[in-house]
Amino acid sequence: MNILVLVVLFFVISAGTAVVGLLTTWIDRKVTARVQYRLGPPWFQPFADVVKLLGKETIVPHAASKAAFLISPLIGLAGVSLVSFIIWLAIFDPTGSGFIGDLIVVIYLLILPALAMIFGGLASANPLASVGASREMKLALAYELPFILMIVVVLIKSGGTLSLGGLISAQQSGGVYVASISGLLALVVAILCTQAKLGQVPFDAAEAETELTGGILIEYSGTPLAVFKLTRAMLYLTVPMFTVVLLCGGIGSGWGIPLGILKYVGLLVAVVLIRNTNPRLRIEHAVKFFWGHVTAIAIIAVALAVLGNRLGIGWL
Amino acid sequence: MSLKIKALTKSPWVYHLCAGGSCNNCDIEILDCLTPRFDVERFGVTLIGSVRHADALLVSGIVTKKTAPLVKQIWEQAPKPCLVVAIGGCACSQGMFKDCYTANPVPLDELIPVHAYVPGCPPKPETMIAGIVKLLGSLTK
Amino acid sequence: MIEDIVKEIKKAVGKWIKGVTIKNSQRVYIDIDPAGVREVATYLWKDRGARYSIATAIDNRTNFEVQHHLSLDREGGAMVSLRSILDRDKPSMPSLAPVIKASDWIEREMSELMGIEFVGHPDMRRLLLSSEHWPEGVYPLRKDFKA
Amino acid sequence: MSDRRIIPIGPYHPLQEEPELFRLEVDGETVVDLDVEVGWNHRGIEKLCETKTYDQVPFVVERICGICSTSHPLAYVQAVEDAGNIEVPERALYIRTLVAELERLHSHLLWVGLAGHFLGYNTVWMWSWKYREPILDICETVTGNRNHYAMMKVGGVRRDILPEHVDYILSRLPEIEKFADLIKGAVLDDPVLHARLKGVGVMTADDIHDYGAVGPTSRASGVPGDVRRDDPYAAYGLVDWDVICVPQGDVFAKAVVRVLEMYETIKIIKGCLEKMPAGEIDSKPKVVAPGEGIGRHEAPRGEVFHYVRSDGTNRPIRHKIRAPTYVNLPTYKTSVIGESITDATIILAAIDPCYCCTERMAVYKHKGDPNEPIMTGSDLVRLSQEKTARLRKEFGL
Repeated sequence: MNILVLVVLFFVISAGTAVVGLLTTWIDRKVTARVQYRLGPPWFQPFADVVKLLGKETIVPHAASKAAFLISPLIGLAGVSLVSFIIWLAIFDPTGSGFIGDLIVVIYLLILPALAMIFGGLASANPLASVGASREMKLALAYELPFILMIVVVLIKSGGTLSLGGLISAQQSGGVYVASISGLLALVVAILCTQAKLGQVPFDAAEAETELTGGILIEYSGTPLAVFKLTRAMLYLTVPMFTVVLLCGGIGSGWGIPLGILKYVGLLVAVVLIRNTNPRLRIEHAVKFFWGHVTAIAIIAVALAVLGNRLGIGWL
Repeated sequence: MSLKIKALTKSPWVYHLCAGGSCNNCDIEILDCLTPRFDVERFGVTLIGSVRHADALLVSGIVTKKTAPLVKQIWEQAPKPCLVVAIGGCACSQGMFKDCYTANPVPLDELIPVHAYVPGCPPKPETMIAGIVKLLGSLTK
Repeated sequence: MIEDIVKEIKKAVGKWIKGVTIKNSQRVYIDIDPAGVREVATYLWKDRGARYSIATAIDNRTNFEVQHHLSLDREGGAMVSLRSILDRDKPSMPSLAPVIKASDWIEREMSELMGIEFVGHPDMRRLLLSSEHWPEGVYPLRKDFKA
Repeated sequence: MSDRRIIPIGPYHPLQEEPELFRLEVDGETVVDLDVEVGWNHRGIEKLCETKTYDQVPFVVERICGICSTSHPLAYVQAVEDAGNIEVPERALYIRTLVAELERLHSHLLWVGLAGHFLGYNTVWMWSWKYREPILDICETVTGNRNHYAMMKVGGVRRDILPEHVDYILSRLPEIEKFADLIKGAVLDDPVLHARLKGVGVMTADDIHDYGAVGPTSRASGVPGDVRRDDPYAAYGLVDWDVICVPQGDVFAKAVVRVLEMYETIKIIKGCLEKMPAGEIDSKPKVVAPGEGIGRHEAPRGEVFHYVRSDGTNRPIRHKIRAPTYVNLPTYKTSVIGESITDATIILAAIDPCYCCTERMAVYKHKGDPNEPIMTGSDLVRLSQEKTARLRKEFGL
């Protein structure tokens, strides 16, 4: 593949992710509204929101550090775009020869949106945003540990393959990892981390989108706010998709595609359901929750995976 | 009609600002607009908490001497284009509190620009929705 | 019924009482000496268990009048108003706040809006609307106030 | 190590419809002092009323507060009737009671919704406001407006209740009863709410007496004060109902009082519709004789007090207004101090504060210096919601 094709592909895939991501945020809002006896917004609502924000004035607060304030959202967007590009490429072309990125790259890039939010929040020089940023930081520290452990489970199962395409091929030929106890536990961990990475209830202490004030984003307006919203929407698609790749063998091809989409939708439904049936968790409790329960589950999963590998028992 | 305006009419985020002297009824009717019977989220209207995200300020109540500087400051913090809707008789014309000794000598629409008036005491939620729809309609002309 | 209660009140704190008007079975106005307001109110509030409802300050142009309204919730719900007449030039009377916490805010309010001094109030901070718009000595509820 | 900090809430905060400023002084997790600055909403209505005629004043006092918009005019007209010894036809008394109770019903539902929101149950908020609509429909049908009813006038009421209104009211009441059953079952039996609200913000009967607190705030502390029964007016002495009073004094008790009161209110409405006699609705008084009068009404939040002095002209020479929040608000000092900040919001919300009522008069200056905010009102609400979440988890829900 030459560079030009790659660049074009990158933009097409990023745009596609953004569109589908925005649609999924709509599903989320619609489900919430139906639970509350309301009709909810029309399907194009997230698009209208983003386009509208692009046309608004961008205000940089006096006390804010201007460069950091404006660059932060772009860092987040760049991170999530690259991740989605890598993941989609792996899904569509698992055996592709060109090296674009492996598991390690994805893990790093997925931290970028959270970092961007933290920088943005700190740069806006608003006490509320600072509180939000410090919470986001704590939360990121909290969920990264089990998240990495979850990936370790995948690595043990795959025999150390770091290539996403390799993981997909291996699962498509040798059965999905989730069809084992350790894989199932890893999936639970993955869903909870997804919830936190998406900043969804119960782990939305940092942003508190439903809580009206918006925390970190309180000082953002216009285009940078739109970029943050877009980043969030793309994460909505990308993070669950990453889990699908890691544990459920990707989307597949031909007749496998509807099934693959179903996998993603299943994960999304889990996320939306958790969001709608739980009140917000205090940040300390979120940290304790991730370092305690979730990490414990992840460690058990790792142990089982190692045991399964040693003894050659597939279902462990 | 530009895309920018079109998007604005489809996604007006509103910030609710009680200017001070009010009986609170307009404020409650504004909240009522969000609840199941009226559900303005159908039209993309969302009540937001940061004035930086606002496309429209819904102002209720008379401006008192004490709140006048705050009201002006909040208007200045809003990103433009931003619309101001005066909700209820007090915000439109100072209503019956015009002669109060705490009323700001300058009414709301001389303090900050007001783009639409929704009269009523309090205006019914339907009236508010109609007022906002009319205001948005006037943008697209 | 109400006459009996008035009799008992007279017996307990009669030295401060200047006159009694029983308007009907639920409304009694007792004219008292402002100096004794604390004793009379404490008797009603503490010994008889009356609820301190509120106080009203009235500008009669020739003098000021403060009425403390106490509700005899446990004895038929009659409203007893203790009427104190104050000097027009320098209105001042003892504060009830050290005894009855409920009178804290209303005394501050009366002092702010009517310019009546309450001697012995523990927390008489300047509390007119905002000091920017309301200079000392301007009392909006007085009859001679012009906006 | 002392970790003292000041948390300002307001003056503009998205969760409060009105501007007000609280300053919580916090040591670690515990509230050590509290100050409230009101006055943003002060309009000087008492002065304004002195410039209006007796028939104009009800419209002014109606607009003291949008939720107590029948309570103030009702207390006012009673004060004028007391001052001028004006008779009121019996049918008018029943209509007054009916409208006042409809208002109590929608006010309590509003509180249930907001309390649900503070506790992190947004669905409760949406649902209870959904069921508030039938009551507003009834009000609109009967009085012509959803909120400001303009029913009260000196000597009677302005509009009659027509026979078709009676049928309409009776046809809509079951919806509200159904919802009251739902809350009673789902909310009051919820173990999480028990753990969350019981023993929180306790006020003893002595505190109530000290601060002169009224309404559900006092009835939840075992003080059975209710003007409707202590000093019967309108038709409250003529229909059958009970005062709800529970002894615990905590936030949960206040919720219980309000939910159970909804049943009593429905009972009063039905009683009024049943017993309402035919006849005049207005005695059409021509003058108000010189004198002074006191009018009281048990508003949804407690006793509303109006004092009117007449000198025989067509306007009052003094009109004193005291709203229930004015005496309920200072009880924050006993109920919030010493409690955890996670519980502060719900305790503050538990008295169902109504600042527009209070602020027609009161101003409280803060003494704390305006430190930079470390936490905000929304944080407090969040803390409150998080505590619910924690308890839900403990209870395995």
